[in-house]
Amino acid sequence: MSEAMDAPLAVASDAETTAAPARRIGSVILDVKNISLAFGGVKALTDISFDVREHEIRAIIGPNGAGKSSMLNCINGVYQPQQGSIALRGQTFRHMNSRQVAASGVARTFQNLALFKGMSVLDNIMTGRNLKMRSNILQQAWHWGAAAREEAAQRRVVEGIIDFLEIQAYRKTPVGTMPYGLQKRVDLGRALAMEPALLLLDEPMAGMNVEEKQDMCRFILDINDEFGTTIVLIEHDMGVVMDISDRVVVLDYGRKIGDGTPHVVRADPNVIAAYLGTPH
Amino acid sequence: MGFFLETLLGGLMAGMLYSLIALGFVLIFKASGVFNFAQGAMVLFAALAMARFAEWIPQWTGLTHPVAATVLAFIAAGFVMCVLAWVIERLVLRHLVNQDGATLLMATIGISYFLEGLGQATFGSSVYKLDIGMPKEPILVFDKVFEGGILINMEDLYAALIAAVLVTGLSLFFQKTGTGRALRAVADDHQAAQSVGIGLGRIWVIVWCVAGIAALVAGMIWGSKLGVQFSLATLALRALPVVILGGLTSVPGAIVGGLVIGVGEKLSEVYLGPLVGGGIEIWFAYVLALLFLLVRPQGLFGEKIIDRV
Amino acid sequence: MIYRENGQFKTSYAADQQIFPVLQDRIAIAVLLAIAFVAVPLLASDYLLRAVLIPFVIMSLAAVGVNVLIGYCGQISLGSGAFMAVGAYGAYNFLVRVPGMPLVVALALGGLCAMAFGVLFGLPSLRVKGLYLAVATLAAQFFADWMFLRIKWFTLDTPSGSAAVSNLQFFGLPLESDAAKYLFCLALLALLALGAKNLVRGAIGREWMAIRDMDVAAAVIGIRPMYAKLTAFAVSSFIIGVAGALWGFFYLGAWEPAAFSVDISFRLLFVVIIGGLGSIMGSFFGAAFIVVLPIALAIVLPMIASLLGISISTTAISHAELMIFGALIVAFLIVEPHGLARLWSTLRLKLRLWPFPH
Amino acid sequence: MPASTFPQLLLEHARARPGAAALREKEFGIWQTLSWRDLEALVRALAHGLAEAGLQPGQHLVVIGENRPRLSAAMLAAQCLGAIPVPLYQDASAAELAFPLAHAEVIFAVVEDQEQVDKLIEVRAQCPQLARFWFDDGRGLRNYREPGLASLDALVERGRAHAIAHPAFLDEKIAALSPESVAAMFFTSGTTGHAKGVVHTHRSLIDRARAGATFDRLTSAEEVLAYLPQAWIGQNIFSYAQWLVCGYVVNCPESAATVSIDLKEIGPTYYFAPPRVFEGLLTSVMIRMEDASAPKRWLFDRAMALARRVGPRLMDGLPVGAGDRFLYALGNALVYAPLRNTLGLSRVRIGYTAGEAIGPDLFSFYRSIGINLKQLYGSTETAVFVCSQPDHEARSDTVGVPIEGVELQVTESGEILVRSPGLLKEYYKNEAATREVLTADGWYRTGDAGFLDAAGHLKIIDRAKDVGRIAGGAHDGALFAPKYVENKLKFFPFIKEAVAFGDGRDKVCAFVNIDLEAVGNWAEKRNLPYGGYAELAQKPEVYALIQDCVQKVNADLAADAKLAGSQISRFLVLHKELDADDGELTRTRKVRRGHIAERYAVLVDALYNGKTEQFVETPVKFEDGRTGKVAATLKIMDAATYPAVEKAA
Repeated sequence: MSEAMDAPLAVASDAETTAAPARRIGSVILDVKNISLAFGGVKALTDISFDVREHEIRAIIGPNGAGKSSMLNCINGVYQPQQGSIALRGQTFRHMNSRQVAASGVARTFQNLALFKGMSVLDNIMTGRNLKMRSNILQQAWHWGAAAREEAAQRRVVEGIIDFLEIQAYRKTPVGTMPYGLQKRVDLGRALAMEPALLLLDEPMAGMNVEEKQDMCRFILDINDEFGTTIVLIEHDMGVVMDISDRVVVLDYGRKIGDGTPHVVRADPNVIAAYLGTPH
Repeated sequence: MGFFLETLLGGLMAGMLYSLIALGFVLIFKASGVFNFAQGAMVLFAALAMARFAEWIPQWTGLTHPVAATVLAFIAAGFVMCVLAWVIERLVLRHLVNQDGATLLMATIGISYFLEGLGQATFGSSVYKLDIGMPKEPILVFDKVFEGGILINMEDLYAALIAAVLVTGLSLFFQKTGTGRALRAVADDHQAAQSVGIGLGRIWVIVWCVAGIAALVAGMIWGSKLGVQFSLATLALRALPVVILGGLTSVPGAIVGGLVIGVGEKLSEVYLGPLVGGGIEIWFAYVLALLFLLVRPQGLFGEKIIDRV
Repeated sequence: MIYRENGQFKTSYAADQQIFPVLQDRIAIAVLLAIAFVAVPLLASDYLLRAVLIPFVIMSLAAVGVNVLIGYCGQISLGSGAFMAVGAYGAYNFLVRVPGMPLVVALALGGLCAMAFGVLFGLPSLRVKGLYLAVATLAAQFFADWMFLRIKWFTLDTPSGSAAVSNLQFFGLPLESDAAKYLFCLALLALLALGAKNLVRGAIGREWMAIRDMDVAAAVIGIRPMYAKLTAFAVSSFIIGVAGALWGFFYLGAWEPAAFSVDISFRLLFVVIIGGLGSIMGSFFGAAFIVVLPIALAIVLPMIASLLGISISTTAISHAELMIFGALIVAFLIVEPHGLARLWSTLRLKLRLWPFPH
Repeated sequence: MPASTFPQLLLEHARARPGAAALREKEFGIWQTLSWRDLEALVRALAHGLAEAGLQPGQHLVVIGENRPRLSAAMLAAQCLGAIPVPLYQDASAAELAFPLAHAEVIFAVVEDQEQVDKLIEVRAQCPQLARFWFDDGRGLRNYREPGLASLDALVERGRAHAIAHPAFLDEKIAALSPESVAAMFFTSGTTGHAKGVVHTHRSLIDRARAGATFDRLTSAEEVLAYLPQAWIGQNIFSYAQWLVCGYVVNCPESAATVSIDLKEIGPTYYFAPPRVFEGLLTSVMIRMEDASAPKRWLFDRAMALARRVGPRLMDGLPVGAGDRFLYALGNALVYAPLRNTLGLSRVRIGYTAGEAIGPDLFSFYRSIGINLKQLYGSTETAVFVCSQPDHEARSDTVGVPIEGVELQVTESGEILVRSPGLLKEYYKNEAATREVLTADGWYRTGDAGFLDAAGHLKIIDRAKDVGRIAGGAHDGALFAPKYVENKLKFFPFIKEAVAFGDGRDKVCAFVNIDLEAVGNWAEKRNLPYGGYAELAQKPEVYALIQDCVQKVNADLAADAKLAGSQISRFLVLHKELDADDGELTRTRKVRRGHIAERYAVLVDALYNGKTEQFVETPVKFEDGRTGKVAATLKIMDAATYPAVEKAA
């Protein structure tokens, strides 16, 4: 099983010797300071500040239209906030484009699936490895050694993810034809393929049935646990998030109205007000 | 000096025609999101129809009055264009609702091929003379103001005037009338439009008719100048940069763009052409538009496009 | 039905990722190549070679190029004719100006010229999308038309910008006979098509498709739109350029700028639409279609006409051809936007699942 | 002298053909291959590891999980040390595991993954002696801090170290092994009572494996897909004993979800499955064909009609007209061969169905499309191979001729006795049970009722104890063979399981389990809305459908005077699927009639005292181990029976 042995993602599975590197909350990895964002006149975010610590699961919740997605888009460089700064592992940046953010180890999934419809599950996840690919266009054209080897090596990593997300049976199906719940997994897989230090999940459970939600929760916890990935996830319904996240930020109308551990937040009157005030 | 003004004027007059064609593009794009590549073919088709009807109607009806014949021919051709619009909506557009722009564009290229074929098959493919009684001899004006004066080609002037009238008419129709507003509603949001009970199909037929008439007029004018022939189809391609320049969704854009391109072409041809071997008006407009795109992708008056995730 | 896939299991990624993983397909392709390279040159008549096969082969090559850009990277281009022209005149100039310039090198250099030209006119794609881009590429077309007509230097100051090549040879072997020309073009086609296939199934291909399918998401996972789009333009226009050179050298022999007018751009667009956007194989289907249809019509229409007891002129036939092309484009866009290639793959799938429907 | 223990067989292959593939596992998208050389190395490392961990000769090593190369290797490793591998069912609940673990005083276990680990941790309380266990796949186990828990990787590492320290150790151990020493123990789920540990020696298993191999001329070129539980001796013989005897390749599927895909890819040459698998396959074929276009359906139906007529005869090498031969060849090109391909059975040279009797039509379907499907007869206690059908003599109603080394005799009561080198050594720690089945002069009581027919083929009617008699009523004293009846019912794609009652009663009545997939599909075709299994089961339309099936069966039974009495006069459709977790089926999915009769006593009574419907409430166990109750009111329906047809003798 030569090929099976050298997997970057393959879980080091000796429970006796591993001193659980995961789940030990570390230092601040992402620090968002006084972010404000506006489209034309419309203010999407006003003076938002919060931080994310290494290996933690950080939830950003809030009613629909609270500015959650905008926040995410600021963090990974899709939008450029007008004010404020975002520090990633200590280094501050105002204007970083998506690629630079991606290159510095931030991956994300999308609320309304942004998969590459025309491609298979395998290829979709493979795109997540492109940053890691080095062979030049000529080598690829003639499938010369380097390119071929690289392709196989990356495929191996991607297979690790497919195995992890339990979608082996769909490997070569075009994503467009798959059930919604599974497409969400592929979206997650594509992000995982980047081996991110920080993983942003935009409403990972939106539009899922209970069973699918449970699966997704399991995957999120496993990712955080197996790979020690820091996770920032957005959800608009509190229930699911509270169980799996370490700390929660609550947004409403683009402002931060709460921040803390789930039970603290749950008790916060402002939060309760915001939620009672908005229909679900 | 006089020569410059002359060129400028010529450019403006040519530009009016471009504006007319461009307006056709804009109307259709606004209302149906279709970038109608077939506009050129429609010009050719309309011109052919017009020319031939003008020739046939006297034979059929035996009426000799030239003006009446021309008018009848115009009406007949206009009718044909409307039927065409209806057929296109029926057979093509309604099957491609909610397709992306690229697909629709390619579809219209298909349509334009079809029209070129059909037009020449039914109306013949040789060069036809089309006389709508526009004065041919130029007149000299401002010869008092500075020596040499300015030579104005009356035909162009009339052409420009007709075009101008039509353009203003269309813009008014588009901005003021109920149907016009309906068109704009559709343009802004198909679903919404349908929900308030504006029939997409009907709207589309209307805009295509309007575009057809615009094409007819343009074809008629060009036809009477250059004779009705295949090259009219490509002539209309020259109006494309106008749309790019003016912005696909903007009526004023189409007008301004048309004038700019018209003038630009003439000036460049006259002052730049000799330096590089002439004939540059074919591409100059395009390159102009292209450079402009790099600066302002949505055109002079087009709305900004924002990607949402 | 003909497929027997039991026991065709893969023990390595190389085996699993090969272009034709299924044995029966590999056999079919091998047979096809054998026919194309051996049987055809031996059996085909000169007329067949000259009027059908050579244009088919070259059109296929051009279509592969166009497909890379439009089908895989989703950038609409109406400037293919221009790229062909640049390729043709580029190769022509290198061939006649540089003494002792080998044909293959000249072709490659022609391709590189086209590549440069393509990248230049591809720049707008960084700012504009879809329709605007389509029009932008038209600029390339008209500019090229003008350039080769008016700038005499390119055409060695021949009147009307006509160019002609003669006694071409490939490392000493004369490429005079139609069979020789056919084989030469076919070899190039095979080579470049393989290259293109490898690209589209590799990392860069995935980047192109990612940009095509969902550019925002692509950017977020670290794909540079600029790099992806420009490489697509480069690869595409290189291949189209070579095809253009072949078209001039081996199909036309002597040509004028008009040979690469906007009309050919449109025809290439049809080829990829009818053949199938985003499919290398589709390019071949489309090319075959566009080459064979006119000939077929020229034969069939008069028959029909004579049956109806009317005589039909050649111009009428050309008009009918236009109409049929037009109608087909629309029909394909409505009924099967993925073209013949999709029809083929559905058929293949059915054969693999036979007797089951799905 | 040929190798006489499994470890020796392994070494022999590793010596003779080191590079050849021994095991393949589909993992990470491709078939990762393990050569005999690799396998030997792995086994040695594991053996050393286990030895160092303290596994002693005669001790048991429990193995739980799907078919995985490293689990097979672990079994070999245990055998190297003279210890006894005990494969258990991976879908058994923790509670069910408790008994064997305690009974066999298990100290060491090797399991597949988190799921199994959790179960072991759960039962540790009941089995304190369970000291150490290792897992193959560490997913989710990263943070387990369970004493004695470690990964196989770790075990292999320690083993390698130990091997360096004690180079000669293992080979001595292997040399010391005697063929008579115990090779493995299998727990028979047993249709009643506690499971019994069936003890087999190297000799018994290898002898039977060889006998079977020579009977079917198996070679080292065979491909086998191991997709059934190792704990089932069938699977174990095919993908372990015969694997080592013949040295062919055993392939492990990627996951339970991909078995059918993997089957297509591998295309096994030597295939075996219990009838239910073939049933499922056929059902899916029929369902998929229902959506086919009319001409295709027509072609398919014509081809199948032809196949039914000629196929079996061709298979049995009987004379067939030239015309039919030609048509069949045509049908083969157009339908049979492609069908075999899509089923993944193109390359099957020898196919076996075992474990249960198979419906005649089901059986002949596969033979008719050119798959050499045969039956064999045997049990855990006989190391499978007792009788087997020669290639051209396959019948659905017999189980073939006694094979090499087997003696048969039938007692006057009709029970079959077997004597062969493959008989069990004993039931583990169960003298009484052993004495029950093994006679002093070495005969084994199969507990099956049957007889050798004229052609010398063994014919099984039913379990000896289940064969009953009708008491009173029209068919007083008539023979009642419940299994026979149930099988006839179960052949219909719509019927998943059936339980027939009638011994000592005046008529035969039956429970029926509908097949959700088949009936569901049927319902959608007629757009009948239904909320779930229970609701669908009670639809009058469904009852009508099932009634039709039952009456077809009755007509069949009536055709045979001896069995006419077994016709079903009343039936009901159960509201829940019979489930092993509720003890209604054995792990090999045999119905536990007695248990069901108790569990659903109210229903049985209702059937016999003429009620037309009956309320019932049953406790059920859910997948996650929770328990709950399901209640429903079930309709009861009559079915027409037919007078026995007297055969013109």
